[in-house]
Amino acid sequence: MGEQKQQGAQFMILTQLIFGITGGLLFAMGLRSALVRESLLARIIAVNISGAGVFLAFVAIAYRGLEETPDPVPHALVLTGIVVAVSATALALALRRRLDEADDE
Amino acid sequence: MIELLGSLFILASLAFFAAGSIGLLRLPGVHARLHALTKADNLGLGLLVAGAGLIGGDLLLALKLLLVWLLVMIASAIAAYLIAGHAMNDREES
Amino acid sequence: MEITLWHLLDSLLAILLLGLGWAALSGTDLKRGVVLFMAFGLLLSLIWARLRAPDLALAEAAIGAGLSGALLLLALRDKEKSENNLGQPGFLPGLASLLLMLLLAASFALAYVSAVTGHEGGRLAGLAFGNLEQSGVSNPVTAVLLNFRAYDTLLELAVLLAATLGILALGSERRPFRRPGVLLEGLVAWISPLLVIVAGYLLWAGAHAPGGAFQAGALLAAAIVMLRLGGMRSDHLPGPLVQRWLLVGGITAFMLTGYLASFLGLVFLQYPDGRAGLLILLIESAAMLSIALSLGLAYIGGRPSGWENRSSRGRSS
Amino acid sequence: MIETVLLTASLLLLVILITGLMRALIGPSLQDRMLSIQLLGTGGVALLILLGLLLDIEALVDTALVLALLAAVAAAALTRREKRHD
Repeated sequence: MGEQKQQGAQFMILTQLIFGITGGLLFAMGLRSALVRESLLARIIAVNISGAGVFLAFVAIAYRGLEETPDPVPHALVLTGIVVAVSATALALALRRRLDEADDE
Repeated sequence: MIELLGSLFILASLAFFAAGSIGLLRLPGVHARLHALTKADNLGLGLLVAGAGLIGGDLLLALKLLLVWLLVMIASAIAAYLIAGHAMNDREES
Repeated sequence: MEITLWHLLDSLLAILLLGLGWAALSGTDLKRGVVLFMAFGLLLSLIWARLRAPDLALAEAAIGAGLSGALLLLALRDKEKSENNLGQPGFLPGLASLLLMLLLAASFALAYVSAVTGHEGGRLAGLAFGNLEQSGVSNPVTAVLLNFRAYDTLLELAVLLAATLGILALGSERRPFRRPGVLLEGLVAWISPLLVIVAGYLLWAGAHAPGGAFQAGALLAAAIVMLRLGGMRSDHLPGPLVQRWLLVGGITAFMLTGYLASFLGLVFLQYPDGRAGLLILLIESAAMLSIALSLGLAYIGGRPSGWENRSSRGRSS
Repeated sequence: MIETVLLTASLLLLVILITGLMRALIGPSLQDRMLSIQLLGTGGVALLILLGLLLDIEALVDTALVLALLAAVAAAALTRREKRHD
């Protein structure tokens, strides 16, 4: 029983690692693009992808295996994070539109 | 037995998804791709829903799955029409 | 370490996500970037499902795969001055940023690996599950959001309101769309009521199953987007005064409940025994409407025309 | 046994979807890319149903429903044109 449980834990950790490291890579990739790209729209997309990477790492940490219920605290954080991210994106897009108008005047 | 039948349905559905996917890649022009895609993925999802309903073995679940399939069918038919119309407009305007 | 079919599926999902992210970030065609970003959001929703986070999968399916894509597609119509120069940075800045990226990813990975493989330590999960019965709801994520960490959610609604105020302050709404064809009109006519029904279902289900104010609000916002796409003008929304109240409704309900608790001699935002479930449902209903209108106004793109007509009428009379 | 079948089916489905997504990468037109997203939407619905059975989470069928609804919203958002000034 104990051995089986340990095997289950290793099984879980590998999944956590796969998605967690993917999250880290996405975070770094997005941040780099947000710094080097010139287009504002491309930067907005980049920041979103970067944020998604952080969310992914959070949810991967909450994962507890195929049959266990995961930790609800990171889930709640990420849920509010998703909504904040989309509203921040909307604000950024509105700012971008206003900037273009200001350039025209 | 029922599980076996369900598995067969699900595996068969994959053939349709594959056909849609390959059609999307190989066929020339938006309109031809559209045809391949909508037919294949609706039939594929139908078979998959049937298989999943059999395996799930729960009437309420099966009804929900049926609802999902109907929705996808109607929505993707309309979406395909909209995309086709949009492609035509582009051609006229350019 | 045993590697199974599950890990194969996980790796495939992860590689596809990385590939889509990379493709969306590279390339000079903004349209391509936006469409690939929509695919990225869709895939993310599948990954939340795989990681047993159905609450997140629901929210991402509505927001990541739908709403933010619609917002970005709309933004593609605005022209941008610097679009010609999307290309690669010079050699030195490019190299420096690449190094920075690798460094960041490596340190992130290091911290992550030690967090996952290291000592378990005290985790909050046990605390959350242990107190679930007193929380008034049986869905643990809803319990965390509206009971254990209600402060966070209150402040989150404040952030949402601040962003909406920013959008409203920046200008008036976008031009409405052309009259739709028969087919799109049909689509709008049956899909918008369906979105509203599913939103109501998710709000109600949120107490005991995945769902809640955030998912329901996003779906209601999608209904507003759909009506807008069908040519709806903003004066078909509730009047300006009602809109203002709906926008602050979520926070107001939250604060009033909090003060009610203080008044009854409890801690701010501590729910009275036995009433938690009802109070949570009330707060969630108000929050759902606030979230829906905020995201809907974001798609409309600024102050609805009704808001301005009202003040100009005052001036002319 | 049934778990292996479902898991293999999910894997194959994912490979099929990745193949279809190549169209989103190469385009060339916006409509071509959007078709690819439509395929990912339908395939995503299918994958959610399979994952719902595998992980025994019934709410994933609700997610599939939401995904189907929002895929239609996205397609409509792409194809609409604004009123023109001229």
